[in-house]
Amino acid sequence: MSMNREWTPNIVAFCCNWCSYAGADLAGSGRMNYPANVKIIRIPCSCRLNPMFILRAFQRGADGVILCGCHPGDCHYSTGNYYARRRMTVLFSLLDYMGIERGRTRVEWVSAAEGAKFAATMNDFVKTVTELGENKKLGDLRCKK
Amino acid sequence: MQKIGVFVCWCGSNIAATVDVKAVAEALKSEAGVVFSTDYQYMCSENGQAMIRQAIREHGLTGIVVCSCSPRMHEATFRKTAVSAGLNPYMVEIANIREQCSWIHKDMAEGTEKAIVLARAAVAKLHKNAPLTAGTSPVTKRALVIGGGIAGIQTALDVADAGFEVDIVEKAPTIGGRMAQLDKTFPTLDCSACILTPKMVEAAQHEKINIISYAELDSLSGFVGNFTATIRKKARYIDEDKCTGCGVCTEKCPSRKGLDDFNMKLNKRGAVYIPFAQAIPNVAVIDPEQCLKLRTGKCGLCQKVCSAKAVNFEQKDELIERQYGAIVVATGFKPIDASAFNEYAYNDSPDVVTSLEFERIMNAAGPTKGQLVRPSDREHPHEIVFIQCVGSRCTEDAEKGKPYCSKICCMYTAKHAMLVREKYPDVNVHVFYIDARTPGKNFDEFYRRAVEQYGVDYIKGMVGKVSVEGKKLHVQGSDLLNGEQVHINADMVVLATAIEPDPTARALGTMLTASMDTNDFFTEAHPKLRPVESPTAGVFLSGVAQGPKDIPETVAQAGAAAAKVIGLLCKNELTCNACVAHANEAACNGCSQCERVCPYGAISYEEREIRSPEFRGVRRIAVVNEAVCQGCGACTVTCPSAAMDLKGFTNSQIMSEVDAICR
Amino acid sequence: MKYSYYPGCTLKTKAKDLDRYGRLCAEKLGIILEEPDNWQCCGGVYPQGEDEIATKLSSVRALADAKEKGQDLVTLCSACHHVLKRVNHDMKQNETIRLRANNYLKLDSPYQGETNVIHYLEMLRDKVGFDNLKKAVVNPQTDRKIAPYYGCLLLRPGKVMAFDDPEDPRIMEDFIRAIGATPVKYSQRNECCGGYLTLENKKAAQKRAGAVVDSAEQAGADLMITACPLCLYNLDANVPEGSVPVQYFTEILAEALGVKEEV
Amino acid sequence: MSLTNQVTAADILRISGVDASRCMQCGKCSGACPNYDEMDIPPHRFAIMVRQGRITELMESQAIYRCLSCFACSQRCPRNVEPAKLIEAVRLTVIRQKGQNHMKADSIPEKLDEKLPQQAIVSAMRKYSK
Amino acid sequence: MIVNRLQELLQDDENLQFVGWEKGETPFDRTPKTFTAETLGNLCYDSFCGSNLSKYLLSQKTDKKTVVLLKPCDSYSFNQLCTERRLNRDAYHVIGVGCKGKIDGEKIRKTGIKGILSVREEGETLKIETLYGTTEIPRKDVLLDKCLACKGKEHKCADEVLGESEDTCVGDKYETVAKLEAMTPDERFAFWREELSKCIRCNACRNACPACSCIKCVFDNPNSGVQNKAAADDFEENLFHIIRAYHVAGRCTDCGECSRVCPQGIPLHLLNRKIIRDVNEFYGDYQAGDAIGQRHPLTDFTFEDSEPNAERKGGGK
Repeated sequence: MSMNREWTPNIVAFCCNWCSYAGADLAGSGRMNYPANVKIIRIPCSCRLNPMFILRAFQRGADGVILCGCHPGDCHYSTGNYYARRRMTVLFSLLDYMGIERGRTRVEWVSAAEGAKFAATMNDFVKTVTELGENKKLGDLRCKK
Repeated sequence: MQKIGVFVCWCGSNIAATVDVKAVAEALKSEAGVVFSTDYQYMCSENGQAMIRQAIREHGLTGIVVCSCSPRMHEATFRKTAVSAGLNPYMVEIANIREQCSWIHKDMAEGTEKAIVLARAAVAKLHKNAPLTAGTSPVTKRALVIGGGIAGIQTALDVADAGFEVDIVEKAPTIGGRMAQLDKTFPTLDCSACILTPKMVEAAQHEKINIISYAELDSLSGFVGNFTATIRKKARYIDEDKCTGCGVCTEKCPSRKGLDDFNMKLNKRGAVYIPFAQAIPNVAVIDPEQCLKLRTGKCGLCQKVCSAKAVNFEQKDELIERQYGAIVVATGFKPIDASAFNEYAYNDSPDVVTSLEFERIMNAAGPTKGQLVRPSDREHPHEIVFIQCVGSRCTEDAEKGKPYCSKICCMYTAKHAMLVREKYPDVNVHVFYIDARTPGKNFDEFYRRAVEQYGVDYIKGMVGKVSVEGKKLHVQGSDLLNGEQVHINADMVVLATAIEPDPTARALGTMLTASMDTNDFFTEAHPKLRPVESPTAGVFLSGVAQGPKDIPETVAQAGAAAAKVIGLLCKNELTCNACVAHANEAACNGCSQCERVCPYGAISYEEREIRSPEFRGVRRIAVVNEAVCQGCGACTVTCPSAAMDLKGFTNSQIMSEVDAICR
Repeated sequence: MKYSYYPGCTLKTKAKDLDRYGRLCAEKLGIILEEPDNWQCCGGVYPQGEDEIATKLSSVRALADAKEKGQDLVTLCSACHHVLKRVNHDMKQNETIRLRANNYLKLDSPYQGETNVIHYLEMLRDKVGFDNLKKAVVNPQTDRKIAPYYGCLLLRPGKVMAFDDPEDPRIMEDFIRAIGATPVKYSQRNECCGGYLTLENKKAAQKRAGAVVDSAEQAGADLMITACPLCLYNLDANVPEGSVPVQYFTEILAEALGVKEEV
Repeated sequence: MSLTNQVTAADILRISGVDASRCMQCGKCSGACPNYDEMDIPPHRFAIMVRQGRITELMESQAIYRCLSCFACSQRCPRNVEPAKLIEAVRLTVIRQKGQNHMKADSIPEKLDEKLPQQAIVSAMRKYSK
Repeated sequence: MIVNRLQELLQDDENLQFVGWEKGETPFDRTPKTFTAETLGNLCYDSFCGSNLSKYLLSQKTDKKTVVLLKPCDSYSFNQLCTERRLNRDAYHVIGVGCKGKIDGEKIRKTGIKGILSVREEGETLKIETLYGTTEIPRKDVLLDKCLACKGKEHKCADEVLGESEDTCVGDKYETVAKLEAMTPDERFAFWREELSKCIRCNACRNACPACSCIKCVFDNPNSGVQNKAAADDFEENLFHIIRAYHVAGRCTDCGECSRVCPQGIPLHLLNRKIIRDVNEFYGDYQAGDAIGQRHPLTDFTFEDSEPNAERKGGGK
């Protein structure tokens, strides 16, 4: 990234293939703007999101990580997002407990029809993370010196 | 090391207007492993695809990244292109630089920068890709239909006519279901039995149909094309092959305390009984809860009078195991329990009945031989009040009831009102209704006939209270059109109770891993485009199990489900999903956690000889049935040792994408 | 068995019978009813407005007091029971009301609906047990045909009161059977007697009360019983002379348990 | 004294906590109302008139003082609309305005008789005045 | 008493093997050990047998029927390992041994007593023979931290129970967790950075933890995407403890071995305990290892589960 530009956060968005990735596509075909620093990674289902991916993203310099999946009850695989919901609840709480601000992690349920919600969610998330500033914490949890 | 080719699409100006495609192609050239990178106006065009094919051959590419529109649009296209040039289709990755880049950004520099990152992520992932092959699985050419009502019968007949074996499993002693209990059918008023019983007979006589009555599904394993079902055939204490259905035993049985389910418990029957005259199989059954012989060891009269020697008190439940390629759920409905609605005095007076009870009262084969009499004193009623929407259209947070419209009540109530008026012109009939819902061929005409020709008094409004006052039922309700509270002293009140899925449906849904809505109706794979399929492959939906519907709709859906079943059973084998989970046996602990979260039951365990640095010996290892796995990945995250991974979306593939994006 | 006991103001004045027979019977059944020192009037009618906070506070105080003692709170008067149970439900379920009420009261620990509010009849059914009650009866009321009058406040709204099936209650019938009498079922047993209107619109109250008493009479009752002082008044004072008499259920209970004479 | 403050449907929603738009106008409340004959505006119309913002008409009705608070309407409503809460909310908007107490303390003694329980007075004062 | 009973068992089956503790080199050392009929005399069970034998069982062959001694808290881990099919319940004869809290040798040392030769228990008092004479300290002052969060005296799995147990739990075991939750994110981060920076990646926690029992750890698995031994500031180095805590979520019985064995004294159990507390609060009370065959909360769900974004306790500021 060029140095003279204002700092913008780096956001990784994990989207499930069936609902949220399609919702993101719909936001695109509807030309609904959201910041370019949101990068989407396609996963088959929200339950494919391994906490290690989130930690890795933070450690490699992401400032915020968001997971988007089908609304509870609408999972293509029937139950995946229910597991994801519990996993993320526990993980986010643990990260918060270790001092990683809660605002840097988020889960949103976005259906294939909710292009506008996808764009609005991303705008809001980028805003929240921008306010929190750069995330260095997970990169150096063990480097006190 | 992979040899990767990158192909950046302009998509006319759709991408090129906000992304400097040439710069993207140029930037990617310096990525490790990229040996070729170019851009073109329309990659998906025949020329574009030819360009890809040529590059694959010329540069000996092992994988390609196409920077273009959403993979949901053209992933399949480019996979085919790759295959035609000799590549494995799973060596293709798409960087979505249209929907998720050019279309949402306005600034060229920003768009270009993001497109480069997305392309790099795709390249990074591709480095970890491996060729995948989708497996196949054979198809067992037999269908299982659960439920022997009109829905199940119709599906079975249609599938059997196409030449496939069908088993109908019916939990009652006879097939026929709810339709067998009805008197007349709307809007034609033809006799229900007259149109149903020939179908029952046809099913019974069809060489491809096997009716397993008085039986329920006990357990199920397997997957589309390869289900294994265990069916529990309950002991009926009568040898089905010997019983001639003569009915002598049913007359001689000294116990008369049983409530006749077929007649909605309006009359008593013996412990040995045949549900109704046209039952199929026309064989008696003994109720073990009621039978003196089975309870106390004394009696056995039926056995003595049976000339066919069919009575067998030693009979036990029988388990039948069978393979099926497809399963059809046709479990139907029951009316809700009206006892929660005592504001209508349902518990307080036998003269307050549900519509299905009324149906039996009106039926010539019913408990009153079709005579319209009050259940309390068998006297002829003069004033009948029908109340619609009892327990339908209630909000979730209301005290009781169902949130949906039960769909059939408006029409059957009009039918009841009309039949009463036709047979007994001296009886006044009032119908309290909220909305008269009559969409359907000849439905509104039918309802109007009830009003105009038969003089049925339709009152818009609901009843607030029915009180028992002596022999009369005092009905107090709203007449909204007149702005009055009306009071009617009625002799009978008929409640159009909501319908709900059969209580066995919930457990069945769990067994089939077929999803259900909050009301226990089975969910369709797509509400518009796949209305007769469950999201679980190989499971199909027929009749009210999927949602309230009337007979013509049920029969239509039953036929549609049959067509889907036939489509499946015609195939000799099925292609499976290639992106499936796979357990690394060296790292698998055999801890069963993955099995617990698998929605498809695709994971099982086997004892395997393992030779790894950490372990030598026989160990319990997870094994994924690739024909069943749908590739959601729930197991991969549950696995603490990362032994379970998902092909096409492996841990290292996704990690590489993360690294590339956060670089 | 020890309970907090909220008598309410009517039971201290016009409805002394309801109270003292209730206490005597409890004693006889081995139940200790502890009356808190400074309870205040519940207001006699549940304030349904979401923004009505002050009018709910006296109930919250009584509830918090019982919570402190760790006791269930027993009530006798239908109206008090209704008010306390619904306010308790609000304190449990309605965040705004809970927050605002606690802001007012400034208790040591905020009250969040922890107390279990039970009516005397529920105590008889769920804690004592009607079977045990039956055993304790010394004067079975064998020849009496008693019509229970539930009225509105004990039963509705059913989800909040969770007292009995609001459309088909049986607790008072079971009670009547337990004391040896025959319950008389009649259609108006859970329809309003119009008591709240007695000051505002006496005629309407008389009309409703008449309908209730008529219905009981038609069904062959020789006595009606109730748990509500206002219903008792209405079914007694606002009906024609010579109608079926009405009593507090505690009075007939006292008779059955043989403690009535002690008064 | 006449009603001075303008009351809107939103006020009623806030005070009652009832979303009147959930009402499907089935009339079960009015069918259940034991005091229907005295109600110049029956319960089901409260729901529709609140929705239409016709609050003043409701405030001027007699029904708000004649509701028995028996909750039969709320109990039997299939959509959990709770008309009793709507009626009470309208009544509150009236008596909370200056000079709009429906029942005044000095009018009570003449209505008393020796058996009348406190409950009757307390509740009437709470219902009809501020 | 215990050895007598074990001898009795031998009379029925002389091929039995026994898993218990053996005295080590220092007065406090008790090492998990498998005994045969011949070596059974060396088996020792006293107040220093704090270690959890369940994990040790994983490394032992079960071709012979095994008799294992389990303290009440160990029985949870044993159950959990049976649930995860790592141990076969039928292969063991479980003797629940009484426990009144185990002694922390470190805590004795920290009282300043030097030259310790041996330690004797007399009721609630420890008599410590040193080079310089005998000293006494109250037993309850030097209990292991994990005993202060004792889960109770009941053996959750035992074929027979020998000896009495006592619940040694004092106070609220979530007290420290709550204290941390009450801090600001920056304070919490500072706390954990301070603690985790002490880590020398000796893997003692991983080796001792009965839940962290993978045959091949994810950090040693090249397919996991996280294995990377090379760079010191790399992924696994930094996030090892978070991932470890997460991997045992729902399976950790809160046995406290991780903190007990940590040579750097990092309170690792506070990570696990936070998860346990959260899981109990969000999904209802759950105790891993309560019974064999339980389904743990992260492999389960309800339709009404709360949403991950909701503000939690300690999530503010």
